[in-house]
Amino acid sequence: MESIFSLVLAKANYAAYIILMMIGLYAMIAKNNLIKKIVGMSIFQTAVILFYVSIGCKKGATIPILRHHGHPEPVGHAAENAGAHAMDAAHGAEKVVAHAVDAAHNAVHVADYINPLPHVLMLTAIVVGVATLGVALALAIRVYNTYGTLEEDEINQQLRSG
Amino acid sequence: MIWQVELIILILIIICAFAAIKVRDLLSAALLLGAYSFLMCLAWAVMGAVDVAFTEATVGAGVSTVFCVAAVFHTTRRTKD
Amino acid sequence: MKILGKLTILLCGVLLMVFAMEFPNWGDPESPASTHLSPYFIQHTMEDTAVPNIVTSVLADYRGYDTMFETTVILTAGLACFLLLRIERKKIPHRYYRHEPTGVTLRMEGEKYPKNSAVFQRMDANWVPYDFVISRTCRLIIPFIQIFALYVVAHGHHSPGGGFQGGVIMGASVILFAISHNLRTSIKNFSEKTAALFSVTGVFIYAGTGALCLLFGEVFLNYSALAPILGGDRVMARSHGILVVEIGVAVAVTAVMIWIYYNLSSAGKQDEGL
Amino acid sequence: MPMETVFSVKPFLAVLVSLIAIPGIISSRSQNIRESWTFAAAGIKLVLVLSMLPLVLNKGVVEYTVFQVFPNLGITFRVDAFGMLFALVASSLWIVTSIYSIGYMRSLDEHSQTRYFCFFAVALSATIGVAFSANLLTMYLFYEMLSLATYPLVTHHQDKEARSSGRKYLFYILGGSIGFALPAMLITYHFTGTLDFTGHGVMAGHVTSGTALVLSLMFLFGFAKVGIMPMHSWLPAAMVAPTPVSALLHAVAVVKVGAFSVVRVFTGIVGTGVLADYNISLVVCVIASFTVIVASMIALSQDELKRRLAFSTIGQLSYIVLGVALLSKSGMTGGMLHIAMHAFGKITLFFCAGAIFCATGIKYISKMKGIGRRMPITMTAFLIGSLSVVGLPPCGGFISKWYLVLGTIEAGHIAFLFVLLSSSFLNAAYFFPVFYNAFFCSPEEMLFEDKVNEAPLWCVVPLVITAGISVVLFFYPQPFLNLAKLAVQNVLGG
Amino acid sequence: MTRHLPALIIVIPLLSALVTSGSGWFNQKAPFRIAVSALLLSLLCAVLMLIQVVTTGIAMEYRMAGWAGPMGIVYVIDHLSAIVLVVITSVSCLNLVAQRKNIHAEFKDKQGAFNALYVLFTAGLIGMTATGDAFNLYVLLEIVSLSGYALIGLGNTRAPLATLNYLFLGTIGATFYLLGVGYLYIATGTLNMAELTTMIPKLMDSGVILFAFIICVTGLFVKMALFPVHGWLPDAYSQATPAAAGLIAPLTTKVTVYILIRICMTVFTPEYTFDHLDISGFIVLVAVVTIVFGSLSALAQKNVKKMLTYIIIAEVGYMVGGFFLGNRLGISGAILHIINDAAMTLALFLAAGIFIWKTGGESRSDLKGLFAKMPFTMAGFVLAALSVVGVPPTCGFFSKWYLISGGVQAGNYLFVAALIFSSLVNAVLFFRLFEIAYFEPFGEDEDHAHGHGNSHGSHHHVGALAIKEAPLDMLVPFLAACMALIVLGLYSGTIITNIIQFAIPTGVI
Repeated sequence: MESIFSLVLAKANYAAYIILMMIGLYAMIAKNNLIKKIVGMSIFQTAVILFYVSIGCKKGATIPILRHHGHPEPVGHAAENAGAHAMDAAHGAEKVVAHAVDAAHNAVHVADYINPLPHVLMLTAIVVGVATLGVALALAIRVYNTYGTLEEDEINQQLRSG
Repeated sequence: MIWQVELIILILIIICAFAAIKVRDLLSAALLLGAYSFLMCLAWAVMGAVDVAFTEATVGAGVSTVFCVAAVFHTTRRTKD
Repeated sequence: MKILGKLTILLCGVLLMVFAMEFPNWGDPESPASTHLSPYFIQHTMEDTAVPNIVTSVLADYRGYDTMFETTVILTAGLACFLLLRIERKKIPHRYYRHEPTGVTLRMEGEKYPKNSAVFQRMDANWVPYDFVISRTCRLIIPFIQIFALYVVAHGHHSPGGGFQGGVIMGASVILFAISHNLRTSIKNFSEKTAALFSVTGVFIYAGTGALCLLFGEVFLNYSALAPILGGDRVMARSHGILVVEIGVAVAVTAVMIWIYYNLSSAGKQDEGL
Repeated sequence: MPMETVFSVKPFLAVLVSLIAIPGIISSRSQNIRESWTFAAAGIKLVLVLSMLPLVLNKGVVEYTVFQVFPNLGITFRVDAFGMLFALVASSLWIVTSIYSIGYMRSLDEHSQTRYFCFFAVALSATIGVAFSANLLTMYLFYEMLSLATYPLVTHHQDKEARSSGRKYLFYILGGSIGFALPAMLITYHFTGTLDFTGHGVMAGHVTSGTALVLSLMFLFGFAKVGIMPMHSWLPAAMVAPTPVSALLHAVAVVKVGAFSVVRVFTGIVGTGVLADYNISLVVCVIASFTVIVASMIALSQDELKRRLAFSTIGQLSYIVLGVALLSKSGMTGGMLHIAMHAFGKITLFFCAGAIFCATGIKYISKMKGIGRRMPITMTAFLIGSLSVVGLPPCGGFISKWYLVLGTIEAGHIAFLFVLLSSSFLNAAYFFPVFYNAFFCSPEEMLFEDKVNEAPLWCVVPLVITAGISVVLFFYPQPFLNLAKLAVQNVLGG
Repeated sequence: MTRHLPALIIVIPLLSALVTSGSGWFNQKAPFRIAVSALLLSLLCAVLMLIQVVTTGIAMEYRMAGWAGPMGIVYVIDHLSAIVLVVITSVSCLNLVAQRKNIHAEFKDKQGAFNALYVLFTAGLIGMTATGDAFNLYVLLEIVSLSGYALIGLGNTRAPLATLNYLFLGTIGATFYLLGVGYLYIATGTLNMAELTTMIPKLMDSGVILFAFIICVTGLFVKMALFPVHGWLPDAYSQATPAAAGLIAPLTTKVTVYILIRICMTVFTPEYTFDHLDISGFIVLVAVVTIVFGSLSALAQKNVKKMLTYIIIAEVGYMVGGFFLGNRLGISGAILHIINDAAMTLALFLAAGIFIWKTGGESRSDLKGLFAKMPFTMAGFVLAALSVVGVPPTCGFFSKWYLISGGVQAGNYLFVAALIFSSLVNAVLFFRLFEIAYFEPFGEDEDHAHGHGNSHGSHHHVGALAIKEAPLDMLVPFLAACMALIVLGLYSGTIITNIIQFAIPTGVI
């Protein structure tokens, strides 16, 4: 019981995103009304965002904003290093390890904070979503102005007959 | 991250999404999409993605819904499915 | 089509589910996503950029290039809506005017319309009487919304938020104004041309900041090159640079949201709207 | 085999010269200037070709690579004996045909003459290109160029008939080259890694017998210009073209390019060894013989003079293929020589047909009664031309046919000897009625209401020249014979 | 300066798009000029980078914002992307110059927005080509898509509906790609293509990676209109205005194929794509179906532009099939065909643009008598058509050569047969057009209303006798594009040995 429960919990987000995605996809493929399709598209995109956000989750961690007081202390040290990072951080993975030791006194524990990268990516995705939505609605309005309807079958009928 | 809350929100999200594509009124669909977005934003806030949640709250639940309503206003509310 | 759609989604869904079983558990701190790249950001954001909000620092600095194009995406959407919808003001067959003193609504046809005067006031075709509560409340809260928007932009370094969210809130405040009053009043205050130019300016602030770094001899978008003009050391210059581009994002997003709304809500006529 | 290889831009220039003339042709304001461009190009081309002749006769080759499009394969020109033979025929006949074209086109007042001369020049470029190409790719390039350049010439009249003929023409030619020749070429390249023409072919040791057979047949049918049955029916259809086009292109350039390509591929790519070892030559011989006989029989039944000539051409082309496929020394010499001999004979015949049409407007043999009395020069030339085609002395055709006959005996395939002989009888049979009608029937009143005389001078001179050359070639075949022998030497060795 | 070229090539168009868009509110002539000069500068950058990459033989790397490797976004200009960049910028530039009159006629007072979107579209393509970051690719893909929707949606009255369908499928494709990137991220924790290359071999057996591959590739297939998901392309492209079609048709599918190649070779490594997964045969089969389907559908079209769009679909089949043959010849052919097909399609669509400009119709019968009226245009059109058919020395022949050789080497004779079949069908298609243009006299029937509801553009229609050659600023770029077909053909050997050869990992034989 316990294991099934934890399994469901462990994968619940993924299941939810798949269901949502399929709802959106279904609406885009099978719905007849253009606005409905657009709604489906929005759901579809948001589902992927849910997926990404779920990737970023980390048990026992908090939001990705550092707890701090005033200015960062090791500024001087960092200032020297900032350029260096930029130049030779190609071996990012090794550096991370090196810095993990190095930065112990920084009191920033990786385990304390949620992975911020997916969040950043998803900000972009949300914006892309609203941009697409805007363009899609603009097109839908134009379609309506031309055919006087938003139902695809009626439009096709008009196209066939005229 | 309280998993009970999250689970409930996820279920509500799915219900909203389902309703949004099932309801036979486009204005309702637009508003349900807004509700969906807002619930989604709650879910993300619970998961700790505060920035994403903030953005979704303003963009998804706010402006997107207004756009949808504006488009429905200029076309029609009627739909067959 | 429906059956095809159902089949497709069933297939896709099952496939996705099967592969989802291989994922690391939800919230697993040991998953590659949590152990490979993100620790770097978490640990170094302070020393690299002096921005405690990791999302902001990654968004506007580490992956600032992405964000520039994200802003461009929004601008593209604005341009697209404009191009697709905007039509020349055609002759409108009839207009409605309200005779203020008597409250009588007149339908006028033909070419000549009374100029907006104190006596005759233009009304939208599907006009609903102003709800006093709504219009006054909106008037009242819009300034607060806008101040909040500014706060969100400015405080993005330390709390959730940033140029994007702030910009959308700012844009939403104008949209709220347009809804609570009417589109024409809003356009009178914030014209379409202004919106277009502001949206361009916003992206230009972002890309221009990046290009400025080129002029200072550093790579594109490396704000630390701007230390001489932004003040502070190279780390603080990054922090300030982030603020500058966030402002650019905010300006662009505000203007584009308004622009898109103008076009969508009036179907491109920019005359009578929602 | 000592061979001197000279690297020179000459072959490329020879190809290019008529292309360079095109802007001149297009921009010319008057007809005379336009035609002088054509003549200038033709003259320069002939001079360029001739200037390489001594070297080639001394067993040398001229090479030039224009573009290296693939690592070991480029657009390369290479002049050897066989190519020289063909180029010589084509470039010398261009001048004659140009003269004839002027007479024909002007007297019939054809439209779009500028276009006509342009594409004529392109076609010639392509022909020389095929003759001088050093590898299959270059040859394919110019082959396609020729197919496309001749389309506007074939359909010059732009009427319904021209349209359907043009369609047929493209269907066979392009269909063959894209559908068969191109894949065959690629498969060859895949197996052998080269497409250069060599003396002994490149396939030996790389392919199995089945593949070799399939590839050979793909080449044979793919180069549909050679008109091997069943890929022949474009040729009679293409006779809708103005006569000079039919003359140069369908008696000389196009069809001979087909024959040349097939011979080149058989000797240079497939290789005589492979042809002999896998018995491919026998299959090809049988197909060619079939074409020879059937085409001659069909020719008998044609009433339109040009169509009859067309079927005659189909039969004669197969002689060339047959001769080469016999793989005996004399047979090959005969086959290669036939390219030249038949060209001069057949072009005379076409010129005559055109001259008759020009002067009287008659196309059908049955209506040519008594025409020999009105147009004695033309019909005498026709007699010489047909003697050459039938293969009787004192005409050049006799020499090539002689070698062919020798070849069958040398190869020990007596059956093909009978094919040749019976075909010769058939040839005689289908030319005989023309003379009979022309010289021995009294003219019908209806047809010669107006005074009908010889065609214009511009038309008559060329046909006299080519008829004369046909006769001269009987007595002095050395230039072509030597080239053919050299070419055979290259292929068979010794 | 050379160091900054990878940034400049995209920053210049981006900034100038902004200026263009702004200047459109003040002046209707400035936008065009700014756009052209920006694209020219971009082209210059691309050429310089190509030269640099070819001479040094080392890929250029540019760290955006100064952050290296997986932390930041890195632009990588290697042989493959350098050549594709040159193609993109030159096609875009040439088309814009050629379409000046069309743009002026169609978008009188929206010059700024149109030109800005045009340049943004190009910038997006440039970015997609140059980027070394899987997510950055998605963002740029969306810029390209959104500006593409706008450009296409501006066409005739049917265009919005076609575009909306394109938008739905395009969004599905892009979102699938995004999802695939997410799967990659979940399995590896990175988004950097170079780092993914090193990590994937360790995870070859992972189902997540497998699914990431499937879903990425599926998304790209939707975007490039491979057979079962091709439906959006013909409608969208044929309804677009000539100016937009001339940009989008040559570039979008080609760049998407480039992305496919990049993803399969750089991210998933050839060992994974060809050896580990046993799907090459299946995808080649799909490509074969695409080729056959595209060719046959093109046969059924009366509308010239629509016919061209089906040819594009067939060509996509060429490239995808050639790539998934998995040998050096096939991949070389696919890459070469990206370049050649861009040039061919550009030439064809420019020709279509000229026809529409001059005759006002886009049906087959509108071509009547054009050989006599516009000999130069038709000569160019013939050249472009021959290139599509695959006649030497035009470039189409050489890429087809490599593709067929690849097919022969892989023993996939079905693919070879499909290519040959498609060449033959293309020959039929174009000669059918030539017949009409050559044999049927001009203006036999005067009404151009051929019942396909094409009202747009008919105002250009002028009297039958007035039609002569197209205006020079349309004709010259068009003929330049046609000459490029021959030049590309003749120098294809150089392109292969100096550029494409280095673009294919040495592991592939």
